[in-house]
Amino acid sequence: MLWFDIISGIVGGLMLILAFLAINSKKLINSVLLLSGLSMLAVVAFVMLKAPDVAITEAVIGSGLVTSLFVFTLLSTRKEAKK
Amino acid sequence: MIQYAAILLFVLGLYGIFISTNTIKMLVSLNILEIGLNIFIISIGFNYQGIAPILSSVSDTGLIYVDPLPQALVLTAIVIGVGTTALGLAFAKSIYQKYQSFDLNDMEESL
Amino acid sequence: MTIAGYVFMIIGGLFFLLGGLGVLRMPDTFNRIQAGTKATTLGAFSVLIGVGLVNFEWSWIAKIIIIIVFIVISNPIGSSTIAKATYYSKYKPDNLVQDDLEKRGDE
Amino acid sequence: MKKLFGLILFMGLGVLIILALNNTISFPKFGSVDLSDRVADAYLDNDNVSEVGSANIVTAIVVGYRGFDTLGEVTVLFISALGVAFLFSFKKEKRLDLKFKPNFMLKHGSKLLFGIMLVVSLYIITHGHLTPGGGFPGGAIIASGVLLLYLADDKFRSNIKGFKVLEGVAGSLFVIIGLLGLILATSFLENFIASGTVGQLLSAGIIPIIYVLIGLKVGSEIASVVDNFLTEEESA
Repeated sequence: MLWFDIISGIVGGLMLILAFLAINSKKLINSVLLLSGLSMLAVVAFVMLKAPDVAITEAVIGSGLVTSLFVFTLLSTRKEAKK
Repeated sequence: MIQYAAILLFVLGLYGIFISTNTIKMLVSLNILEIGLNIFIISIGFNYQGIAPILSSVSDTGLIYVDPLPQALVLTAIVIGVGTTALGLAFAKSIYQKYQSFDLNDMEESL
Repeated sequence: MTIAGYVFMIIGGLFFLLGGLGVLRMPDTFNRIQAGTKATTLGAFSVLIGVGLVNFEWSWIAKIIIIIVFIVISNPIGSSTIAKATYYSKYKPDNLVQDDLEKRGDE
Repeated sequence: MKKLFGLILFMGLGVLIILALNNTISFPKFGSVDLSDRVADAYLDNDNVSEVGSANIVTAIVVGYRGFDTLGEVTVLFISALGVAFLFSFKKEKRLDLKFKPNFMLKHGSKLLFGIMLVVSLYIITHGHLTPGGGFPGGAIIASGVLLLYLADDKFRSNIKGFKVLEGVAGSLFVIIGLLGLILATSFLENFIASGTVGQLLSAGIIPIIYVLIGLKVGSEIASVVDNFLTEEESA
Protein backbone atom coordinates (compact mmCIF):
# COMPACT_ATOMS: atom_id res chain seq x y z
CA MET A 1 0.00 0.00 0.00
CA LEU A 2 2.84 2.37 0.88
CA TRP A 3 4.80 1.39 -2.22
CA PHE A 4 1.74 2.00 -4.35
CA ASP A 5 1.45 5.53 -2.97
CA ILE A 6 5.15 6.27 -3.50
CA ILE A 7 5.27 5.02 -7.10
CA SER A 8 1.96 6.65 -8.00
CA GLY A 9 3.23 9.91 -6.50
CA ILE A 10 6.32 9.74 -8.72
CA VAL A 11 4.23 8.96 -11.84
CA GLY A 12 1.72 11.71 -11.05
CA GLY A 13 4.43 14.29 -10.40
CA LEU A 14 6.18 13.43 -13.69
CA MET A 15 2.85 13.72 -15.50
CA LEU A 16 2.23 17.17 -14.02
CA ILE A 17 5.73 18.34 -15.00
CA LEU A 18 5.32 17.01 -18.56
CA ALA A 19 1.88 18.65 -18.89
CA PHE A 20 3.23 22.01 -17.70
CA LEU A 21 6.15 21.80 -20.16
CA ALA A 22 3.81 20.79 -22.99
CA ILE A 23 1.58 23.80 -22.39
CA ASN A 24 4.42 26.29 -22.02
CA SER A 25 6.90 25.12 -24.67
CA LYS A 26 7.68 27.54 -27.50
CA LYS A 27 7.90 25.12 -30.43
CA LEU A 28 4.75 23.25 -31.42
CA ILE A 29 6.52 20.00 -32.27
CA ASN A 30 8.07 19.84 -28.77
CA SER A 31 4.64 20.29 -27.28
CA VAL A 32 3.23 17.40 -29.34
CA LEU A 33 6.07 15.04 -28.42
CA LEU A 34 5.74 15.91 -24.73
CA LEU A 35 2.05 15.02 -25.03
CA SER A 36 3.11 11.62 -26.41
CA GLY A 37 5.37 11.06 -23.39
CA LEU A 38 2.56 12.12 -21.07
CA SER A 39 0.24 9.52 -22.54
CA MET A 40 2.91 6.82 -22.10
CA LEU A 41 2.99 7.74 -18.40
CA ALA A 42 -0.80 7.55 -18.38
CA VAL A 43 -0.46 3.94 -19.57
CA VAL A 44 1.67 3.22 -16.49
CA ALA A 45 -0.99 4.84 -14.31
CA PHE A 46 -3.75 2.73 -15.89
CA VAL A 47 -1.78 -0.47 -15.31
CA MET A 48 -1.26 0.51 -11.67
CA LEU A 49 -4.99 1.13 -11.29
CA LYS A 50 -5.70 -2.44 -12.52
CA ALA A 51 -7.26 -1.49 -15.86
CA PRO A 52 -5.45 -3.55 -18.54
CA ASP A 53 -8.07 -3.00 -21.27
CA VAL A 54 -7.83 0.76 -20.99
CA ALA A 55 -4.03 0.58 -20.81
CA ILE A 56 -3.80 -1.30 -24.14
CA THR A 57 -6.15 1.13 -25.85
CA GLU A 58 -4.34 4.18 -24.52
CA ALA A 59 -0.95 2.72 -25.53
CA VAL A 60 -2.06 2.22 -29.12
CA ILE A 61 -4.06 5.41 -29.55
CA GLY A 62 -2.48 8.00 -27.28
CA SER A 63 1.14 7.46 -28.15
CA GLY A 64 0.77 6.31 -31.75
CA LEU A 65 -2.19 7.58 -33.67
CA VAL A 66 -2.88 10.96 -32.05
CA THR A 67 0.80 11.96 -32.19
CA SER A 68 1.03 11.00 -35.86
CA LEU A 69 -2.09 13.03 -36.69
CA PHE A 70 -0.60 16.12 -34.98
CA VAL A 71 2.71 15.63 -36.77
CA PHE A 72 1.01 15.26 -40.17
CA THR A 73 -0.86 18.51 -39.64
CA LEU A 74 2.34 20.34 -38.73
CA LEU A 75 4.21 18.78 -41.69
CA SER A 76 1.61 19.72 -44.28
CA THR A 77 1.43 23.33 -43.08
CA ARG A 78 5.20 23.74 -42.82
CA LYS A 79 5.62 23.16 -46.52
CA GLU A 80 3.01 25.71 -47.46
CA ALA A 81 4.89 28.31 -45.46
CA LYS A 82 8.03 27.55 -47.41
CA LYS A 83 6.51 28.18 -50.84
CA MET B 1 -2.10 10.30 -4.52
CA ILE B 2 -2.74 9.62 -8.19
CA GLN B 3 -6.28 10.92 -7.81
CA TYR B 4 -4.99 14.36 -6.79
CA ALA B 5 -2.52 14.29 -9.68
CA ALA B 6 -5.39 13.50 -12.05
CA ILE B 7 -7.46 16.44 -10.77
CA LEU B 8 -4.48 18.79 -11.07
CA LEU B 9 -3.85 17.47 -14.61
CA PHE B 10 -7.46 18.26 -15.49
CA VAL B 11 -7.12 21.80 -14.12
CA LEU B 12 -3.81 22.26 -15.93
CA GLY B 13 -5.47 21.29 -19.22
CA LEU B 14 -8.23 23.80 -18.55
CA TYR B 15 -5.57 26.45 -17.86
CA GLY B 16 -3.87 25.59 -21.16
CA ILE B 17 -7.09 25.98 -23.12
CA PHE B 18 -7.75 29.38 -21.56
CA ILE B 19 -4.23 30.79 -21.74
CA SER B 20 -3.01 29.71 -25.20
CA THR B 21 -3.77 31.55 -28.40
CA ASN B 22 -2.54 28.78 -30.70
CA THR B 23 -5.06 26.27 -32.04
CA ILE B 24 -2.62 23.33 -31.94
CA LYS B 25 -1.72 24.24 -28.35
CA MET B 26 -5.41 24.29 -27.48
CA LEU B 27 -5.85 20.78 -28.88
CA VAL B 28 -2.80 19.56 -26.91
CA SER B 29 -4.35 21.05 -23.76
CA LEU B 30 -7.65 19.36 -24.57
CA ASN B 31 -5.83 16.02 -24.78
CA ILE B 32 -4.14 16.67 -21.42
CA LEU B 33 -7.54 17.43 -19.89
CA GLU B 34 -8.91 14.21 -21.33
CA ILE B 35 -6.07 12.09 -19.90
CA GLY B 36 -6.57 13.60 -16.46
CA LEU B 37 -10.30 13.01 -16.58
CA ASN B 38 -9.84 9.38 -17.68
CA ILE B 39 -7.42 8.64 -14.85
CA PHE B 40 -9.80 10.27 -12.37
CA ILE B 41 -12.80 8.23 -13.54
CA ILE B 42 -10.84 4.99 -13.30
CA SER B 43 -9.50 5.86 -9.85
CA ILE B 44 -13.07 6.08 -8.52
CA GLY B 45 -13.42 2.32 -8.75
CA PHE B 46 -10.00 1.35 -7.39
CA ASN B 47 -9.43 -0.90 -4.43
CA TYR B 48 -6.04 -1.63 -2.85
CA GLN B 49 -6.85 -5.33 -2.46
CA GLY B 50 -8.66 -5.62 -5.78
CA ILE B 51 -7.53 -7.44 -8.92
CA ALA B 52 -8.31 -6.69 -12.56
CA PRO B 53 -11.90 -7.66 -13.48
CA ILE B 54 -11.01 -10.71 -15.56
CA LEU B 55 -11.98 -14.17 -14.37
CA SER B 56 -9.21 -16.72 -14.75
CA SER B 57 -9.45 -20.50 -14.37
CA VAL B 58 -8.05 -20.53 -10.83
CA SER B 59 -10.09 -17.65 -9.47
CA ASP B 60 -13.16 -18.48 -7.47
CA THR B 61 -15.40 -16.70 -5.02
CA GLY B 62 -13.86 -14.63 -2.25
CA LEU B 63 -11.69 -12.44 -4.49
CA ILE B 64 -12.17 -8.67 -4.57
CA TYR B 65 -12.31 -7.03 -7.99
CA VAL B 66 -11.94 -3.38 -8.92
CA ASP B 67 -15.04 -1.72 -10.32
CA PRO B 68 -15.34 -2.66 -14.03
CA LEU B 69 -17.96 -0.06 -14.95
CA PRO B 70 -15.66 3.04 -15.06
CA GLN B 71 -13.17 1.06 -17.13
CA ALA B 72 -15.87 0.25 -19.70
CA LEU B 73 -16.87 3.92 -19.88
CA VAL B 74 -13.27 5.13 -20.29
CA LEU B 75 -12.57 2.51 -22.97
CA THR B 76 -15.15 4.10 -25.25
CA ALA B 77 -14.17 7.64 -24.19
CA ILE B 78 -10.58 7.17 -25.39
CA VAL B 79 -11.72 6.07 -28.85
CA ILE B 80 -14.10 9.04 -29.08
CA GLY B 81 -11.14 11.25 -28.11
CA VAL B 82 -9.34 10.24 -31.31
CA GLY B 83 -12.35 11.28 -33.36
CA THR B 84 -12.67 14.68 -31.71
CA THR B 85 -8.93 15.34 -31.94
CA ALA B 86 -8.91 14.44 -35.65
CA LEU B 87 -11.88 16.71 -36.32
CA GLY B 88 -10.23 19.56 -34.39
CA LEU B 89 -7.00 19.12 -36.34
CA ALA B 90 -8.92 19.17 -39.60
CA PHE B 91 -10.51 22.48 -38.55
CA ALA B 92 -7.09 23.84 -37.56
CA LYS B 93 -5.68 22.90 -40.94
CA SER B 94 -8.48 24.55 -42.85
CA ILE B 95 -8.11 27.68 -40.67
CA TYR B 96 -4.40 27.68 -41.53
CA GLN B 97 -5.17 27.49 -45.23
CA LYS B 98 -7.28 30.61 -44.95
CA TYR B 99 -5.17 32.79 -42.63
CA GLN B 100 -1.66 31.26 -43.05
CA SER B 101 -1.28 31.01 -39.29
CA PHE B 102 -2.30 28.90 -36.31
CA ASP B 103 -2.42 31.91 -34.01
CA LEU B 104 -5.75 33.44 -33.09
CA ASN B 105 -4.37 36.98 -32.85
CA ASP B 106 -3.26 36.95 -36.49
CA MET B 107 -6.75 36.02 -37.56
CA GLU B 108 -8.21 39.04 -35.82
CA GLU B 109 -5.99 41.42 -37.78
CA SER B 110 -6.91 40.03 -41.17
CA LEU B 111 -10.61 40.19 -40.50
CA MET C 1 13.72 -22.97 -13.31
CA THR C 2 12.12 -20.07 -11.44
CA ILE C 3 15.45 -18.81 -10.08
CA ALA C 4 16.99 -18.96 -13.57
CA GLY C 5 14.07 -16.93 -14.88
CA TYR C 6 14.55 -14.22 -12.25
CA VAL C 7 18.31 -14.13 -13.00
CA PHE C 8 17.50 -13.55 -16.68
CA MET C 9 15.11 -10.75 -15.73
CA ILE C 10 17.76 -9.04 -13.57
CA ILE C 11 20.28 -9.29 -16.43
CA GLY C 12 17.72 -7.69 -18.75
CA GLY C 13 17.13 -4.86 -16.29
CA LEU C 14 20.90 -4.24 -16.10
CA PHE C 15 21.05 -4.03 -19.87
CA PHE C 16 18.25 -1.46 -19.87
CA LEU C 17 20.09 0.57 -17.19
CA LEU C 18 23.32 0.51 -19.22
CA GLY C 19 21.40 1.54 -22.33
CA GLY C 20 19.91 4.51 -20.52
CA LEU C 21 23.33 5.54 -19.25
CA GLY C 22 24.71 5.20 -22.78
CA VAL C 23 21.99 7.44 -24.22
CA LEU C 24 22.79 10.03 -21.56
CA ARG C 25 26.56 9.91 -21.91
CA MET C 26 27.16 9.49 -25.65
CA PRO C 27 28.18 12.64 -27.52
CA ASP C 28 26.09 12.66 -30.72
CA THR C 29 22.99 11.11 -32.31
CA PHE C 30 24.60 8.18 -34.10
CA ASN C 31 26.38 6.93 -30.99
CA ARG C 32 23.16 7.32 -29.01
CA ILE C 33 21.24 5.19 -31.52
CA GLN C 34 23.90 2.51 -31.22
CA ALA C 35 23.73 2.44 -27.41
CA GLY C 36 19.95 2.49 -27.31
CA THR C 37 19.26 -0.27 -29.81
CA LYS C 38 21.79 -2.73 -28.43
CA ALA C 39 20.42 -2.32 -24.94
CA THR C 40 16.82 -2.63 -26.12
CA THR C 41 17.43 -5.84 -28.05
CA LEU C 42 19.44 -7.66 -25.39
CA GLY C 43 17.43 -6.36 -22.45
CA ALA C 44 14.08 -7.19 -23.96
CA PHE C 45 15.23 -10.67 -24.98
CA SER C 46 16.55 -11.41 -21.49
CA VAL C 47 13.37 -10.19 -19.79
CA LEU C 48 11.18 -12.19 -22.18
CA ILE C 49 13.23 -15.38 -21.75
CA GLY C 50 13.02 -14.89 -17.98
CA VAL C 51 9.23 -14.58 -18.16
CA GLY C 52 9.07 -17.70 -20.30
CA LEU C 53 11.17 -19.69 -17.82
CA VAL C 54 9.06 -18.60 -14.86
CA ASN C 55 5.77 -19.51 -16.61
CA PHE C 56 6.81 -22.58 -18.58
CA GLU C 57 3.68 -23.20 -20.66
CA TRP C 58 3.26 -23.58 -24.40
CA SER C 59 0.78 -20.73 -24.77
CA TRP C 60 3.21 -18.31 -23.10
CA ILE C 61 6.20 -19.52 -25.10
CA ALA C 62 4.39 -19.11 -28.43
CA LYS C 63 3.50 -15.50 -27.58
CA ILE C 64 7.06 -14.79 -26.44
CA ILE C 65 8.46 -16.12 -29.74
CA ILE C 66 6.11 -13.81 -31.68
CA ILE C 67 7.24 -10.82 -29.58
CA ILE C 68 10.92 -11.70 -30.12
CA VAL C 69 10.41 -11.95 -33.91
CA PHE C 70 8.68 -8.56 -33.82
CA ILE C 71 11.60 -6.96 -31.96
CA VAL C 72 14.14 -8.62 -34.28
CA ILE C 73 12.46 -7.11 -37.34
CA SER C 74 11.37 -3.73 -35.99
CA ASN C 75 14.45 -2.62 -34.09
CA PRO C 76 16.97 -2.54 -37.00
CA ILE C 77 14.42 -0.92 -39.30
CA GLY C 78 13.63 1.82 -36.81
CA SER C 79 17.21 2.59 -35.90
CA SER C 80 18.39 2.63 -39.52
CA THR C 81 15.53 4.95 -40.45
CA ILE C 82 16.39 7.33 -37.59
CA ALA C 83 20.05 7.30 -38.64
CA LYS C 84 19.18 8.01 -42.25
CA ALA C 85 16.80 10.82 -41.31
CA THR C 86 19.51 12.33 -39.11
CA TYR C 87 21.96 12.16 -42.01
CA TYR C 88 19.58 13.82 -44.45
CA SER C 89 18.79 16.62 -42.03
CA LYS C 90 22.37 17.86 -42.66
CA TYR C 91 23.55 17.01 -39.17
CA LYS C 92 27.19 15.94 -39.02
CA PRO C 93 29.21 15.20 -35.89
CA ASP C 94 32.40 17.19 -35.37
CA ASN C 95 34.78 14.26 -35.24
CA LEU C 96 33.57 12.52 -38.41
CA VAL C 97 36.53 10.97 -40.22
CA GLN C 98 35.08 9.52 -43.40
CA ASP C 99 31.66 9.97 -45.04
CA ASP C 100 30.92 6.99 -47.26
CA LEU C 101 27.30 7.82 -48.02
CA GLU C 102 28.22 11.14 -49.63
CA LYS C 103 30.33 9.42 -52.27
CA ARG C 104 27.77 6.73 -52.96
CA GLY C 105 24.87 9.14 -53.38
CA ASP C 106 21.23 8.50 -52.64
CA GLU C 107 20.42 4.84 -52.25
CA MET D 1 2.44 38.03 -15.35
CA LYS D 2 -1.00 37.29 -16.71
CA LYS D 3 0.04 33.67 -17.22
CA LEU D 4 1.30 33.34 -13.65
CA PHE D 5 -1.92 34.83 -12.29
CA GLY D 6 -3.94 32.37 -14.41
CA LEU D 7 -1.86 29.43 -13.20
CA ILE D 8 -2.38 30.40 -9.55
CA LEU D 9 -6.11 30.86 -10.17
CA PHE D 10 -6.54 27.46 -11.81
CA MET D 11 -4.39 25.69 -9.19
CA GLY D 12 -6.67 27.23 -6.57
CA LEU D 13 -9.62 25.80 -8.48
CA GLY D 14 -7.98 22.36 -8.43
CA VAL D 15 -7.37 22.57 -4.67
CA LEU D 16 -11.01 23.56 -4.19
CA ILE D 17 -12.15 20.54 -6.24
CA ILE D 18 -9.95 18.24 -4.11
CA LEU D 19 -11.31 19.75 -0.87
CA ALA D 20 -14.88 19.49 -2.12
CA LEU D 21 -14.49 15.83 -3.03
CA ASN D 22 -12.66 14.79 0.13
CA ASN D 23 -15.33 15.24 2.75
CA THR D 24 -18.52 13.96 1.17
CA ILE D 25 -20.47 10.84 2.04
CA SER D 26 -21.33 9.91 -1.54
CA PHE D 27 -17.72 10.04 -2.69
CA PRO D 28 -15.64 7.12 -1.34
CA LYS D 29 -12.08 7.38 -0.07
CA PHE D 30 -9.46 6.41 -2.63
CA GLY D 31 -8.55 2.72 -2.56
CA SER D 32 -11.27 1.46 -0.25
CA VAL D 33 -14.27 1.06 -2.54
CA ASP D 34 -17.06 -1.20 -1.44
CA LEU D 35 -18.68 -2.76 -4.49
CA SER D 36 -21.68 -4.17 -2.62
CA ASP D 37 -23.66 -0.94 -2.94
CA ARG D 38 -22.78 -0.30 -6.55
CA VAL D 39 -24.29 -1.55 -9.78
CA ALA D 40 -21.07 -3.41 -10.64
CA ASP D 41 -21.89 -5.93 -7.93
CA ALA D 42 -24.66 -7.31 -10.14
CA TYR D 43 -22.28 -7.63 -13.10
CA LEU D 44 -19.75 -9.55 -11.01
CA ASP D 45 -22.36 -11.95 -9.65
CA ASN D 46 -21.56 -15.59 -10.43
CA ASP D 47 -24.94 -16.42 -11.96
CA ASN D 48 -24.81 -13.40 -14.22
CA VAL D 49 -21.28 -14.24 -15.39
CA SER D 50 -22.25 -17.78 -16.34
CA GLU D 51 -25.30 -16.39 -18.14
CA VAL D 52 -23.34 -13.89 -20.20
CA GLY D 53 -20.35 -16.23 -20.60
CA SER D 54 -17.59 -13.65 -20.93
CA ALA D 55 -14.56 -14.02 -18.66
CA ASN D 56 -13.57 -10.39 -19.18
CA ILE D 57 -16.16 -8.38 -17.28
CA VAL D 58 -15.27 -5.13 -19.07
CA THR D 59 -16.13 -6.76 -22.39
CA ALA D 60 -19.35 -8.09 -20.90
CA ILE D 61 -20.32 -4.55 -19.93
CA VAL D 62 -19.20 -2.86 -23.16
CA VAL D 63 -20.87 -5.30 -25.56
CA GLY D 64 -23.34 -7.22 -23.46
CA TYR D 65 -25.00 -5.00 -20.89
CA ARG D 66 -24.39 -1.68 -22.62
CA GLY D 67 -24.35 -2.70 -26.27
CA PHE D 68 -26.72 0.09 -27.22
CA ASP D 69 -24.27 2.67 -25.78
CA THR D 70 -21.51 1.13 -27.86
CA LEU D 71 -23.64 1.44 -31.00
CA GLY D 72 -24.03 5.15 -30.28
CA GLU D 73 -20.31 5.51 -29.60
CA VAL D 74 -19.39 3.90 -32.91
CA THR D 75 -21.83 6.29 -34.58
CA VAL D 76 -20.04 9.27 -32.98
CA LEU D 77 -16.74 8.00 -34.36
CA PHE D 78 -18.36 7.55 -37.78
CA ILE D 79 -19.67 11.12 -37.76
CA SER D 80 -16.30 12.57 -36.83
CA ALA D 81 -14.60 10.55 -39.60
CA LEU D 82 -17.24 11.87 -41.99
CA GLY D 83 -16.50 15.44 -40.87
CA VAL D 84 -12.78 14.97 -41.45
CA ALA D 85 -13.45 13.56 -44.92
CA PHE D 86 -15.74 16.52 -45.63
CA LEU D 87 -13.11 19.09 -44.65
CA PHE D 88 -10.39 17.39 -46.69
CA SER D 89 -12.35 16.87 -49.88
CA PHE D 90 -10.58 18.52 -52.80
CA LYS D 91 -11.29 18.46 -56.51
CA LYS D 92 -7.89 17.08 -57.46
CA GLU D 93 -6.03 15.43 -54.64
CA LYS D 94 -2.64 13.85 -54.35
CA ARG D 95 -0.58 12.11 -51.71
CA LEU D 96 1.27 14.38 -49.27
CA ASP D 97 4.93 14.41 -50.28
CA LEU D 98 7.07 13.60 -47.26
CA LYS D 99 10.35 14.20 -49.18
CA PHE D 100 11.84 10.99 -47.93
CA LYS D 101 13.29 8.27 -50.11
CA PRO D 102 12.75 4.86 -48.48
CA ASN D 103 15.54 2.37 -48.90
CA PHE D 104 15.19 -1.34 -49.63
CA MET D 105 15.27 -2.44 -46.00
CA LEU D 106 12.52 -0.07 -44.88
CA LYS D 107 10.24 -0.90 -47.81
CA HIS D 108 10.34 -4.67 -47.41
CA GLY D 109 10.81 -4.91 -43.65
CA SER D 110 7.73 -2.80 -43.04
CA LYS D 111 5.62 -5.23 -45.09
CA LEU D 112 6.83 -8.07 -42.84
CA LEU D 113 5.98 -5.98 -39.78
CA PHE D 114 2.53 -5.25 -41.21
CA GLY D 115 1.84 -9.00 -41.35
CA ILE D 116 2.83 -9.47 -37.72
CA MET D 117 0.72 -6.49 -36.64
CA LEU D 118 -2.29 -7.86 -38.50
CA VAL D 119 -1.93 -11.26 -36.79
CA VAL D 120 -1.57 -9.63 -33.36
CA SER D 121 -4.60 -7.43 -33.93
CA LEU D 122 -6.71 -10.40 -35.05
CA TYR D 123 -5.62 -12.28 -31.92
CA ILE D 124 -6.53 -9.33 -29.70
CA ILE D 125 -9.93 -8.88 -31.37
CA THR D 126 -10.98 -12.54 -31.31
CA HIS D 127 -9.84 -13.06 -27.70
CA GLY D 128 -11.61 -9.94 -26.47
CA HIS D 129 -13.91 -11.91 -24.18
CA LEU D 130 -11.09 -13.89 -22.55
CA THR D 131 -8.07 -11.58 -22.19
CA PRO D 132 -7.56 -7.79 -22.02
CA GLY D 133 -8.19 -6.14 -25.35
CA GLY D 134 -11.00 -6.47 -27.81
CA GLY D 135 -12.45 -4.58 -30.71
CA PHE D 136 -11.35 -1.04 -29.88
CA PRO D 137 -7.60 -1.65 -29.34
CA GLY D 138 -7.50 -4.29 -32.10
CA GLY D 139 -9.04 -1.91 -34.62
CA ALA D 140 -6.60 0.79 -33.57
CA ILE D 141 -3.71 -1.66 -34.13
CA ILE D 142 -5.01 -2.37 -37.66
CA ALA D 143 -5.09 1.38 -38.30
CA SER D 144 -1.51 1.77 -37.02
CA GLY D 145 -0.42 -0.99 -39.40
CA VAL D 146 -1.93 0.94 -42.29
CA LEU D 147 -0.16 4.07 -40.97
CA LEU D 148 3.15 2.15 -41.00
CA LEU D 149 2.61 1.27 -44.67
CA TYR D 150 1.90 4.93 -45.44
CA LEU D 151 5.09 6.06 -43.69
CA ALA D 152 7.33 3.39 -45.20
CA ASP D 153 6.39 3.97 -48.83
CA ASP D 154 6.08 7.47 -50.25
CA LYS D 155 3.87 6.38 -53.13
CA PHE D 156 1.46 4.18 -51.16
CA ARG D 157 -2.28 4.87 -51.30
CA SER D 158 -4.63 2.41 -49.70
CA ASN D 159 -7.94 1.44 -51.25
CA ILE D 160 -10.06 4.06 -49.52
CA LYS D 161 -13.31 2.98 -51.16
CA GLY D 162 -12.76 -0.56 -49.90
CA PHE D 163 -12.42 0.84 -46.37
CA LYS D 164 -15.68 2.73 -46.74
CA VAL D 165 -17.48 -0.42 -47.94
CA LEU D 166 -16.01 -2.50 -45.10
CA GLU D 167 -17.08 0.10 -42.56
CA GLY D 168 -20.62 0.23 -43.91
CA VAL D 169 -20.96 -3.56 -44.01
CA ALA D 170 -19.66 -3.96 -40.45
CA GLY D 171 -21.95 -1.22 -39.12
CA SER D 172 -25.04 -2.65 -40.81
CA LEU D 173 -24.24 -6.17 -39.60
CA PHE D 174 -24.06 -4.78 -36.06
CA VAL D 175 -27.57 -3.36 -36.40
CA ILE D 176 -28.85 -6.53 -38.12
CA ILE D 177 -27.59 -8.70 -35.24
CA GLY D 178 -29.35 -6.33 -32.84
CA LEU D 179 -32.59 -6.68 -34.81
CA LEU D 180 -32.20 -10.48 -34.84
CA GLY D 181 -32.09 -10.27 -31.05
CA LEU D 182 -35.35 -8.34 -31.21
CA ILE D 183 -36.95 -11.03 -33.38
CA LEU D 184 -35.55 -14.24 -31.89
CA ALA D 185 -35.45 -13.07 -28.28
CA THR D 186 -37.25 -10.21 -26.58
CA SER D 187 -35.17 -7.04 -26.90
CA PHE D 188 -32.66 -5.23 -29.10
CA LEU D 189 -29.10 -6.69 -29.02
CA GLU D 190 -30.13 -9.53 -26.73
CA ASN D 191 -28.00 -12.65 -26.67
CA PHE D 192 -29.82 -15.29 -28.75
CA ILE D 193 -26.99 -17.84 -29.10
CA ALA D 194 -26.34 -20.23 -26.24
CA SER D 195 -23.34 -19.03 -24.21
CA GLY D 196 -21.03 -21.99 -23.61
CA THR D 197 -18.70 -22.53 -20.69
CA VAL D 198 -16.86 -19.49 -19.40
CA GLY D 199 -13.25 -19.34 -20.57
CA GLN D 200 -13.47 -21.11 -23.91
CA LEU D 201 -12.87 -19.41 -27.25
CA LEU D 202 -16.29 -20.33 -28.66
CA SER D 203 -18.41 -18.99 -25.85
CA ALA D 204 -20.26 -15.87 -24.76
CA GLY D 205 -22.89 -15.99 -27.49
CA ILE D 206 -22.96 -12.92 -29.75
CA ILE D 207 -20.26 -10.99 -27.84
CA PRO D 208 -17.26 -12.18 -29.98
CA ILE D 209 -19.20 -11.65 -33.23
CA ILE D 210 -20.12 -8.07 -32.31
CA TYR D 211 -16.59 -7.31 -31.08
CA VAL D 212 -15.10 -8.52 -34.40
CA LEU D 213 -17.51 -6.21 -36.25
CA ILE D 214 -16.60 -3.30 -33.94
CA GLY D 215 -12.91 -3.98 -34.55
CA LEU D 216 -13.34 -3.92 -38.34
CA LYS D 217 -15.43 -0.73 -38.15
CA VAL D 218 -13.05 1.16 -35.85
CA GLY D 219 -9.99 0.05 -37.82
CA SER D 220 -11.38 1.10 -41.20
CA GLU D 221 -12.65 4.42 -39.81
CA ILE D 222 -9.33 5.44 -38.24
CA ALA D 223 -7.43 4.23 -41.33
CA SER D 224 -9.58 6.42 -43.57
CA VAL D 225 -8.96 9.38 -41.22
CA VAL D 226 -5.20 8.76 -41.54
CA ASP D 227 -5.55 8.64 -45.33
CA ASN D 228 -7.45 11.94 -45.28
CA PHE D 229 -4.71 13.60 -43.26
CA LEU D 230 -2.11 12.48 -45.79
CA THR D 231 -3.77 14.03 -48.84
CA GLU D 232 -3.45 17.56 -50.11
CA GLU D 233 -4.78 19.60 -52.96
CA GLU D 234 -2.86 19.35 -56.20
CA SER D 235 -1.62 22.82 -56.91
CA ALA D 236 -0.89 22.31 -60.62
